[in-house]
Amino acid sequence: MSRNTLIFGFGLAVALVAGWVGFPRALYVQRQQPLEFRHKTHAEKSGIADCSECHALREDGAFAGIPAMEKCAGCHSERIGESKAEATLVDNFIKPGHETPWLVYARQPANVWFSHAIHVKRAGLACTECHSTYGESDQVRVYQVNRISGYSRDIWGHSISRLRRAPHEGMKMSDCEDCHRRHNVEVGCLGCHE
Amino acid sequence: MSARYGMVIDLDRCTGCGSCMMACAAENNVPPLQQATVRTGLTPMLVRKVSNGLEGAARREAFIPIMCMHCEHDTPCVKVCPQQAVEVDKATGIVMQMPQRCLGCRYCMTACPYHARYFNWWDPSWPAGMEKSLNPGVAVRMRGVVEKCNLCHARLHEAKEKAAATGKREIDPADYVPACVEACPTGAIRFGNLADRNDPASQDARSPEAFRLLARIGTEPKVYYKSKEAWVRALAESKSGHGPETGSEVQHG
Amino acid sequence: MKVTRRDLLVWSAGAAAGLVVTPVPWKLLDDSSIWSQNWPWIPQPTRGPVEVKQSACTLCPNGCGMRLKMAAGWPVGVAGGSSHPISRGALCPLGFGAHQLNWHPERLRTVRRRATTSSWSEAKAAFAKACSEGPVVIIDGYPGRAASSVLESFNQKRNGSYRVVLGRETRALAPYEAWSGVPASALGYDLENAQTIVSFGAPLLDGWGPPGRFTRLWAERVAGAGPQLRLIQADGSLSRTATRAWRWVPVQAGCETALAAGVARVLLEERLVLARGPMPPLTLVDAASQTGLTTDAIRDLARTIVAHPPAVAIANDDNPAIAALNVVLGAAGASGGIVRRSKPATSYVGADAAIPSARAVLIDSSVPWDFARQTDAEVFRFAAWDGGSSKADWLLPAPGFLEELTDVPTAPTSAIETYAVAPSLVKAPAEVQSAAQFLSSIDPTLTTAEKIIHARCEDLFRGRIGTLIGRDRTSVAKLDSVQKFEEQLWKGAVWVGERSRPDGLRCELQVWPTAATSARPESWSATWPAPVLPPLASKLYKESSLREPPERRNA
Amino acid sequence: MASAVFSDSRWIARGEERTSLSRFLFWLAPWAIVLVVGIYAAGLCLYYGLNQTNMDNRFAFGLWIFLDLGIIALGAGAFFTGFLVYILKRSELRPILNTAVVVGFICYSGAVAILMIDVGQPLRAWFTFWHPNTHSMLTEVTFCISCYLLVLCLEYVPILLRSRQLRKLPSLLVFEHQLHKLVPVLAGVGTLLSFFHQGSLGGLYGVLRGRPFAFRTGFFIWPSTFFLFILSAIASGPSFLMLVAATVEKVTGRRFVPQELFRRLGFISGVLLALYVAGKSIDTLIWLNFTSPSEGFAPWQYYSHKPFGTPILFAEIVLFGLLPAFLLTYRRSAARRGWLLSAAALACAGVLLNRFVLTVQTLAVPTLAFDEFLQYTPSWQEVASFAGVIAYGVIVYSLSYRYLPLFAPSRGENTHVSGD
Repeated sequence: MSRNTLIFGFGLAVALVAGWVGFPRALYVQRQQPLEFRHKTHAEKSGIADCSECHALREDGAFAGIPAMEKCAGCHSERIGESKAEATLVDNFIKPGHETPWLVYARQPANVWFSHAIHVKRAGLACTECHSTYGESDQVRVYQVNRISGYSRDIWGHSISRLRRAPHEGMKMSDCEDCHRRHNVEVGCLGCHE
Repeated sequence: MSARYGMVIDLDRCTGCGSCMMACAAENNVPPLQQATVRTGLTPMLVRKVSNGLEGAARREAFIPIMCMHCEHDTPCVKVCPQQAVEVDKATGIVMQMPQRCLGCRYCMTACPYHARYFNWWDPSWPAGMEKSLNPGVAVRMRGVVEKCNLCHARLHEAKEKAAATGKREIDPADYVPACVEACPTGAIRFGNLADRNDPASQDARSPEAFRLLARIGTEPKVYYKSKEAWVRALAESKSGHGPETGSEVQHG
Repeated sequence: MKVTRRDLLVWSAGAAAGLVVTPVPWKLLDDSSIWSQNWPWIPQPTRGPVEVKQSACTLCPNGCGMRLKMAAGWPVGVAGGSSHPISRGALCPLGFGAHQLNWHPERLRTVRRRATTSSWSEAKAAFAKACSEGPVVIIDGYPGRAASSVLESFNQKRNGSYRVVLGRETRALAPYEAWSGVPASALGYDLENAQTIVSFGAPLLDGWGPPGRFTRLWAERVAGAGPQLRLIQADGSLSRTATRAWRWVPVQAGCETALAAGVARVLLEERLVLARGPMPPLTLVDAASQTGLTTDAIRDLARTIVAHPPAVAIANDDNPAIAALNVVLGAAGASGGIVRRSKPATSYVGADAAIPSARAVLIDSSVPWDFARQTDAEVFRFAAWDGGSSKADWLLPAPGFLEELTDVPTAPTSAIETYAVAPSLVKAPAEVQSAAQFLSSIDPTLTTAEKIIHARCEDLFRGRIGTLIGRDRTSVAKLDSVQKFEEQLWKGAVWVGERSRPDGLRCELQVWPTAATSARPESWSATWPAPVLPPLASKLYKESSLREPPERRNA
Repeated sequence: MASAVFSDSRWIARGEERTSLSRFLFWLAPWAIVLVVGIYAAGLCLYYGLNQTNMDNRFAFGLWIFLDLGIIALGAGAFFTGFLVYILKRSELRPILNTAVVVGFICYSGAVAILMIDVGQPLRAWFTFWHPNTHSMLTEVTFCISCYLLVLCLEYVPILLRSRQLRKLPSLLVFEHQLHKLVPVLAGVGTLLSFFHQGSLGGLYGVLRGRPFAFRTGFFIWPSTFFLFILSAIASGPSFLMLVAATVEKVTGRRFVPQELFRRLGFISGVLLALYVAGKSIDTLIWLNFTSPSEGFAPWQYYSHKPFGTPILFAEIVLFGLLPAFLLTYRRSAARRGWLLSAAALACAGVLLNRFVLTVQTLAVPTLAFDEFLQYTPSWQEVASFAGVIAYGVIVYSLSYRYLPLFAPSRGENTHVSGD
């Protein structure tokens, strides 16, 4: 019997390790951003105080997202630094006029309708409410994509169990619902889906 | 405040041109599948031709646009869906179908007396390159789910966002007009908030010429029809109202 | 130690027990369902800034105002341009799918010489050679455009002939041209002021002139706003227009001529009209027997027609009997009848006249696909889409929907002059070229369509008459520069001339004309000039019983 | 069992004599082929989607739903026999008990399998458990059927464990013993679950306010069809068991079930059937005269469409209802095996017809004034997967019969007692 118990325990242990350690590594693919970008530096050097200076709302309320190339070209039309990233930016993107193929951490699928205008202008949420303090970071994070769903890992959140999540971690529907519940905002399915 | 969006369709003004169907399909990214038939097609807005069953000079015909009636009272489809993929929105009264939640059991289709629900029998597909022309406000439905008229919800989204951007709480009614209403060349479809008694639509809905299909089933549809002709108003009742020879000209099979 | 089968069993039991308390089964369950919500093989709309553009539909000569929703530079939605004075926010059903046409599977993208693939240079060489060897006939389906005058002027130099395929509505006006000398292209129907309209099989509510014009007018009058409009439809079958008409006169198909004659006779005999016209040879009894109506019915009809003047008769084709009825009614050249538009116009030679022996025939993409004339000349056919079974020697890919700058002249049947511009909003495939561009590249001395449009704008601006109707109405006289004028046009505004003078048309008619055979009424899909339907339209025709999908034009 | 390549005698229960393996395989072969074709057809439906079927927007439910309702009704014998034996202590029914469990297991697992093909998005079927809509009859059905299938598995295990080879493992013997203590509890739970989902299956249609042919009023939230379905299911269940047992006896040419037991089953079936017919008739009268006129539907219009004329109603109530009820209960006819079995067959046909009418006619009958009566013929893929399920049933039952002492409960009990 004890032999059985041992073998049983062995199987149990293997499964636990595989499931908690191996599985997350296998599930997510890591991708590098096309450019090295430092929010911090931009805030300090060019004195950009507010997120909306680059991540603006259009007049119809739609969110512009990551600024287009000409915004960057405003300052970076020529190299204004020695870093390798600077060179790539100017030579590979600005000069030939290509948009930078950023990997968007917070990208929701096509069936989700999220209005920044409503959440920022009407509800008055701070950017950090959902995007945490990424605006102050001084390097780009590694982008991780789920092999099966194709979602960015930020949607599920980095804690695989979702049990001990950082306050602004996770952008699943349940997270939206929690926040709506907290602020007792009631929206139907199609309030946030297309 | 909560609205109850609805429509009044003046059948005397419907020429059966089909603009509403086209506008609806284009707005809602309905795939132009060639395999589909009259029985397996996707027509969230469907104009049907009806007649008074007589021949010769006495014959009369009319056209009835059929779409989701957005039933108000124990909405058949909402009640039967096992996993809450359908719901009546409290704020708008719109019966919402959520393709991403739907498991495709089609129970709601058997529940709907108006046959206003459609199943995606095929994977959606477009001729090469045509996906560029898809409406960005509407997600494409995948194979194996049920869909129906959501009252051009993408347009409601835009209206809401616009309102928020301009610091208003309520949307401007002019910003939210469903595609079929906008497309109708004769203005036969009147869209509005039925809860607001001053709204032209709700006034129309209360006119003696107004009627609703199968109203006696008691689901309180929010799509009204109106006609001056008695035989057209008689279509509100089931077949027992008049002879079984009255029927749409659909050739099935 | 020896591993037995039982050990394996126990081990896997343990593993299974362990797995349940790891994220593996639960996360996989969640991710697989999410995967099923975003299947990679299902196309997704493009993300990008959305903007709205005002323009005009250039697919047929009605030139309805259009509002386009553009995303990331591509048209993603079409609606009627509500400010357009003629189409008034309406489009034909097919127009709502126009933005998808450019990706139609039948889109022409390569030059084709009979069955084989060829090139523009070869096509040019062949056409240039043809021009040098003999006369050339150029056929246009949408006269009055800047592009049309490019085609025309190319021919004038080479004394070739310029022929036009006229729409049903314009053909119906041909008899008046014969009797008055006023070009049919300058005539229109003053429906807005008519009180009684008797249509002889013309599908007034089903594809007659700009869709919005009559349907909107009819709808308003039916709703009771303004005086009641009486629409009488004489039709062989219960057509769509007949179902909605104030009165349907079921006549045997193709005997509109007899009915018109009968009505005219009653009007004249009973002195129901002031205007004098020739007495039709046909007796009332014969008219009755031919139409299958009783003499009383015809009498009653005649009286009903004049009961609410002004009344106008509308033919479905160039049937002179119905034109003659209008002369009798005094509707030719009267308010609420047929009127002459302000601007002077040229008269066109219809392409249905036999094509003179020519070395080459160039057919513009605006000519309906099924237009075919027996000729031994070398045929150069421009088209954006391949309608199949083409007899042309050359099939030349033309720009599709909104892929080239075009101007939009007055719509047929319109009572007032209008002018609009449809800039190229959609990126055209590299391979396409319009007939006008093709000719200019052969004869560089030709003024390009763009220059002509500019010149026309200047004329209109200098003319100082009319109004620009865009978001708001501004009279041309108030504009201070032609640039402003053009700028507005490019933004989708429409120039509208002054109201037409009713007395501009006088018809001399001594004897009752002998009638041609009448054509069957056509509907949207039949008058649709593109050889293919928007894929959505063919889908909906198939999945609804709304109407029979037209042959050969399925997507 | 796959290990039995040449001779499987060591797998056959002691004291049981079974035909030669070759003959057994010969019997299985055709069913296996049907099963394979069925699996292929099902694969097509899963891979290409439901366009492989002939269902359409009007006939959103087709052959498969009819199959589900049908076999679940016939499978009711399982819980009902369990109920009679363990709760009502009618131990004379024991000989049929194992068969009842196996049949039940087959019916329910088959139904669930078909359902997984029938839904357009099987990968999301679990949403019903995660976001259940408690007002939906289908939610109730889903929950009860999946739970009851679990119960049936648990009831099937002890039978399985009495396989000659498995009995060699002492630990399993202990396990089986424990399970056996559990069986009465399982029977109770099973009865409760079955009661609800059999009812909900009827409710499924009864609540369709938008389909006046199916819509019924009832007590509280339950339309009358809720109770009629339970009745008809427990009425036909025993009859179906009789048919199965009789077929086995015919095929094997041996007798396991005492004639007395047949007669008792028949009697139970007959009495319940009579009750059902009475209920059904009253319900029909109420529906035709009150429920559906109040919704603006005249009774004649339901039956004005061939082939769904009044004869079907007659068949349902008299031919497949009263008649078998009489034959099953009347002692002279019940004494004759032939009469008894044909009556049982009629009863089963009756419940199938009822399910067919409710699933198909409901959708075929027009609702709108300008609707037309539609017809639907299943595609070969639908038929094949349907046949596949039946083949699956035959195969599973044959294997269970061959390798497990199905009809030897008493001996089973004894050996069991000696086991501890």
